Amino acid sequence: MRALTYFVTEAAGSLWRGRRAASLAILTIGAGLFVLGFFLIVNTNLQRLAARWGETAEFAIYLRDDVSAEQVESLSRLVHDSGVAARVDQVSKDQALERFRQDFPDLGATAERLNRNPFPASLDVRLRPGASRAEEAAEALAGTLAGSPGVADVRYDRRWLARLNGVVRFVRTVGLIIVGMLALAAALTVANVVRLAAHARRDEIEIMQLVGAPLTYIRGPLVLEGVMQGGAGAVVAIAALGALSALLRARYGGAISQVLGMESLTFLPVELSGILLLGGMLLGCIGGLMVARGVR
Amino acid sequence: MRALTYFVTEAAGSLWRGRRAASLAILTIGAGLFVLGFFLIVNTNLQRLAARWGETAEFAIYLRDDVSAEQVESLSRLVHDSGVAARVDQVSKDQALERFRQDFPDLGATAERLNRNPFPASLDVRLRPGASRAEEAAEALAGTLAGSPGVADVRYDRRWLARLNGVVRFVRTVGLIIVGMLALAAALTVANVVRLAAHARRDEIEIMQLVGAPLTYIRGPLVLEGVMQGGAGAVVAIAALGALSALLRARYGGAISQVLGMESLTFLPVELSGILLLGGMLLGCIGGLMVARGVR
Amino acid sequence: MIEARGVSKLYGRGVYALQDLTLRIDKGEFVFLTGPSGAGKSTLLRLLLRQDVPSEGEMIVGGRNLAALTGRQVQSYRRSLGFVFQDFKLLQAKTVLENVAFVPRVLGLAVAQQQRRTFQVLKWVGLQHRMNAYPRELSGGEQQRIAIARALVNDPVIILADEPTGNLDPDLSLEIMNLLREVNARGTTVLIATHDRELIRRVGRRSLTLDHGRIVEVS
Amino acid sequence: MIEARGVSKLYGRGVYALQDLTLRIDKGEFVFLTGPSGAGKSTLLRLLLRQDVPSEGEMIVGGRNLAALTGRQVQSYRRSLGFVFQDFKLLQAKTVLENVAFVPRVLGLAVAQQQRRTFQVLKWVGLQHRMNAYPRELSGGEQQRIAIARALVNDPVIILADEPTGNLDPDLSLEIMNLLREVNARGTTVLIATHDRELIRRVGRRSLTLDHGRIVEVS
Ligand SMILES: Nc1ncnc2c1ncn2[C@@H]1O[C@H](COP(=O)(O)OP(=O)(O)OP(=O)(O)O)[C@@H](O)[C@H]1O
Ligand SMILES: Nc1ncnc2c1ncn2[C@@H]1O[C@H](COP(=O)(O)OP(=O)(O)OP(=O)(O)O)[C@@H](O)[C@H]1O
Ligand SMILES: [Mg+2]
Ligand SMILES: [Mg+2]
Repeated sequence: MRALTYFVTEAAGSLWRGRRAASLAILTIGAGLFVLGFFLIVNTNLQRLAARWGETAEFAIYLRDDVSAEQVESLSRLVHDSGVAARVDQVSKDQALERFRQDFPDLGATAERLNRNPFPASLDVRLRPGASRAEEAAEALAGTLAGSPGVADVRYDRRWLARLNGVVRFVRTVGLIIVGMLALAAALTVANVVRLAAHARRDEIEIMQLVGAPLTYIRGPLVLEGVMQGGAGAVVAIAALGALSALLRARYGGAISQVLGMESLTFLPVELSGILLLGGMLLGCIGGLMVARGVR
Repeated sequence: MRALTYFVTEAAGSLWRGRRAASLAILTIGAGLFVLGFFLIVNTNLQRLAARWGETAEFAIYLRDDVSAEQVESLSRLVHDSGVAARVDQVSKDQALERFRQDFPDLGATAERLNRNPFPASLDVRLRPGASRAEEAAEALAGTLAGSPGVADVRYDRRWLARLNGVVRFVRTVGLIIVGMLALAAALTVANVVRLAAHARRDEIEIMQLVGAPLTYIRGPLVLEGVMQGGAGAVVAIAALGALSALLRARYGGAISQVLGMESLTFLPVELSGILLLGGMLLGCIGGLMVARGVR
Repeated sequence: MIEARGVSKLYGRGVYALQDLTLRIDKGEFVFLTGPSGAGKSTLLRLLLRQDVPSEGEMIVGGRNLAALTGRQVQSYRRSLGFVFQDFKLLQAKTVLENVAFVPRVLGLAVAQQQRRTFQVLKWVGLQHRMNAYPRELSGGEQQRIAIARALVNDPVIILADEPTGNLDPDLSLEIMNLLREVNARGTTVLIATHDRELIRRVGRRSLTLDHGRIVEVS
Repeated sequence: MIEARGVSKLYGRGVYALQDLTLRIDKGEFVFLTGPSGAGKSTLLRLLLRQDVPSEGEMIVGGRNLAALTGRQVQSYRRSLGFVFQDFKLLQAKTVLENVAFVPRVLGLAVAQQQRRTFQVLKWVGLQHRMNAYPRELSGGEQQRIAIARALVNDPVIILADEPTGNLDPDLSLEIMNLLREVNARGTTVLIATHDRELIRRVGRRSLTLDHGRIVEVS
């Protein structure tokens, strides 16, 4: 207990005495962790985005104008049985026209002037998200359907999905590298900073050694100082991320959601804050230990 | 000249004496600049990717089976006149079937069994990349075409394009924030490190002041030390980026290009190396100046 | 209490700081160590603090061979010593009070005990009125007295002092010596390195004169 | 050369380190400053080095009021001084040679000149054989001589020395004094703060005795 009190007061006192250096340090760590956290948020959102887009990937079966109700029925059953579909919507010629009017409101007049409805009826299939081997199954289905009676054309967003998956894979790889490097940089920064603190206290450490102070008393405050700085840096990062999130949500939240088709972007989940805080303290601890180990 | 020699030997000597701290510092700066550079590379490639994908965005006009040659001709002219098209390819029903066979080779058998060709002929329009207001113009064209005689359906990758543009905008914003924070973190790191150096030399600085050494002699080595560390950090970052690029190119170059549809990914352009090197030295200089200014 | 048996200390390139030194100081003695600059006084004290070990021979303190102590034993051994450094080694960032209280503090003593001892020794050296000053706000002599106070604060069994009056005027030097004699009268062994022959004469205790690492005179 | 006119130096809370001090030291003089610990000797020297300015009164050196100097003028003024600090202020990371050569180096002298002077002063203080050692490898007295050598290396107009013989034995102290007398004989003004009354008696020059910030005796 007495030792702990000593550690805490010493570490806090040392931080206070070197408050300029310490704030610089905390800011540095904060900046590093901010970027880390920011990247994690972006990554999470990109992954969610990719998942969403994957869900909304469509598989449209355009029907001939002369299709019969039974043909539609059997096509529908075919799709259901294939297991790749989450939902099948039947879109009539009129609904297709209406949809066009909504999608291109400026062209409403043009649509009015049409002497006959040029849009085909269709079955819009929403693919089941994450079904295993969904891509291959969808391809097979597309082939079967294309040859079925009553079908004018099959459209499948295949190229886009492949690209999307490519991007997600790319971002994930990149993310791992960036996160790793940032964690390294943050640890090095903390080590640097604690080193600075140890350097500032080397006279103290020398005297402690010469009067026979226990090693724990020498090393404890150094490690704790690292932990405190790392924690403070994390708090700075979390606060900055929170502020940025609030700002982005307020300014662009609606627009982004619309454009990207996500109802809610994740900004700063509690778990991330916890991870950042613990991570910062862990980094600080590592940095502190690195320096403390040098003190024999 | 004498002063310069003094600066260089002092700064180099100081770095050598504190080589453990200096290497830690250089590594930290290197890690920061590495992430910065890495991010810039990723950003560049994403932007290029977006541009490419924008180019390959398609606009397909499906033709009714009973379309006449004159109608095709006038549709083609309409597209050309709109100015949004880079190229228009005419695809006959047979070519469409052939394309299906190629896209879905596993389904070749199915296609063989078709009693009649279900695929419509089409005009495939490749949009002109970067045409101003291309999106609106393409929409207007889509409206016009949809009502023209002989057209069964108009397909326009509108949703995907909007999404793509959204992603690119998002990445660019994120990129600016990340780059800014990383630059800040790197500058703080350098300042920290130079501060450490200044701290280690405070006795020296005190004596210099007490014997009446010119201010330039006191500050010069500090600034130069910052510049040297920043430069060394940049070199580390560039080397790491180079190594990573070589690795990625060798391992995944082909695969990524295929998936993302880019012939060549940009890895480490010379300009970026130059920017990183100059940036590192500038950051070091700023850090050094921050500390040197504190020396009255 | 303190015994050196054929102790030599060799620094690189054949520089002998101590050469085949044999001496014996009994418990409760008060001994001066003198000799010209570079004679090896500080080196001998450094060996006694176990900052270094002899190149040859043995240093025995309280029956234990210092060279054979483990890290933990060195710590507990040092806790039984009070040391006044030739260059004071005061902490510039701490006040006088904190400097002195630092020792009982890092040795994990109870707070009440820390304070009692600290005030006591500050009063002994006559600096309780400057206890909230920082070392750089003190004159050289005042700093020296703080260094002495710090060596006394932990109630050591042995006091080793390297030039404890180098920055003090003759009157103050004698005062400090009287203080150390008092401490000595209560059973603490005292070993003081000094150039001040006048002081040795006035205090009138046993003195060992070193030169070139050898004892050249005992009086 | 050096003139103090009604100089007082007040540190916080009404502590007068110097009080209405008036003195005059002519060019080429050799003067001792003495007095008990805390009398204000170091404070007076610090004012002369222009590390600080008087709270009241004026310090005039070479006809210039030190308090009125600009930053650049302070630099050039200090270049004309040689100072021996009570706590040496040697650079631990540099060798003896580098420590001494540091001064001409940072003042931008030519390399040949740096080396010539450095070797010369190291020989004067009798430490040329230790020139590649680091300060921590030197005894206290050896470090003190390095500090003196550094003060002499720049051929100063005035030498200010704070307790330059505190760590030296009487013989060596006298040697150093003889060296400073030599330097003084070539026209350099010398002002030395010391407790060592015996030394002052032996050197036999003018001495000013301070106590509680006032001159109490001139002899
Ligand atoms: N770490 C070291 N490395 C090399 N030589 C050293 C070291 N420490 C001391 N010496 C040398 O050993 C000799 C004795 O040094 P010591 O410090 O014991 O002398 P001293 O009697 O205390 O002298 P002083 O009265 O001047 O303090 C000196 O010549 C010194 O230069
Ligand atoms: N920066 C400061 N702040 C407050 N008080 C100070 C400061 N510097 C010196 N003093 C006080 O002023 C008085 C004179 O100090 P000074 O260092 O001039 O004494 P001195 O004559 O050199 O003594 P010594 O012989 O012990 O070195 C002392 O009481 C000291 O505590
Ligand atoms: Mg000594
Ligand atoms: Mg003094």
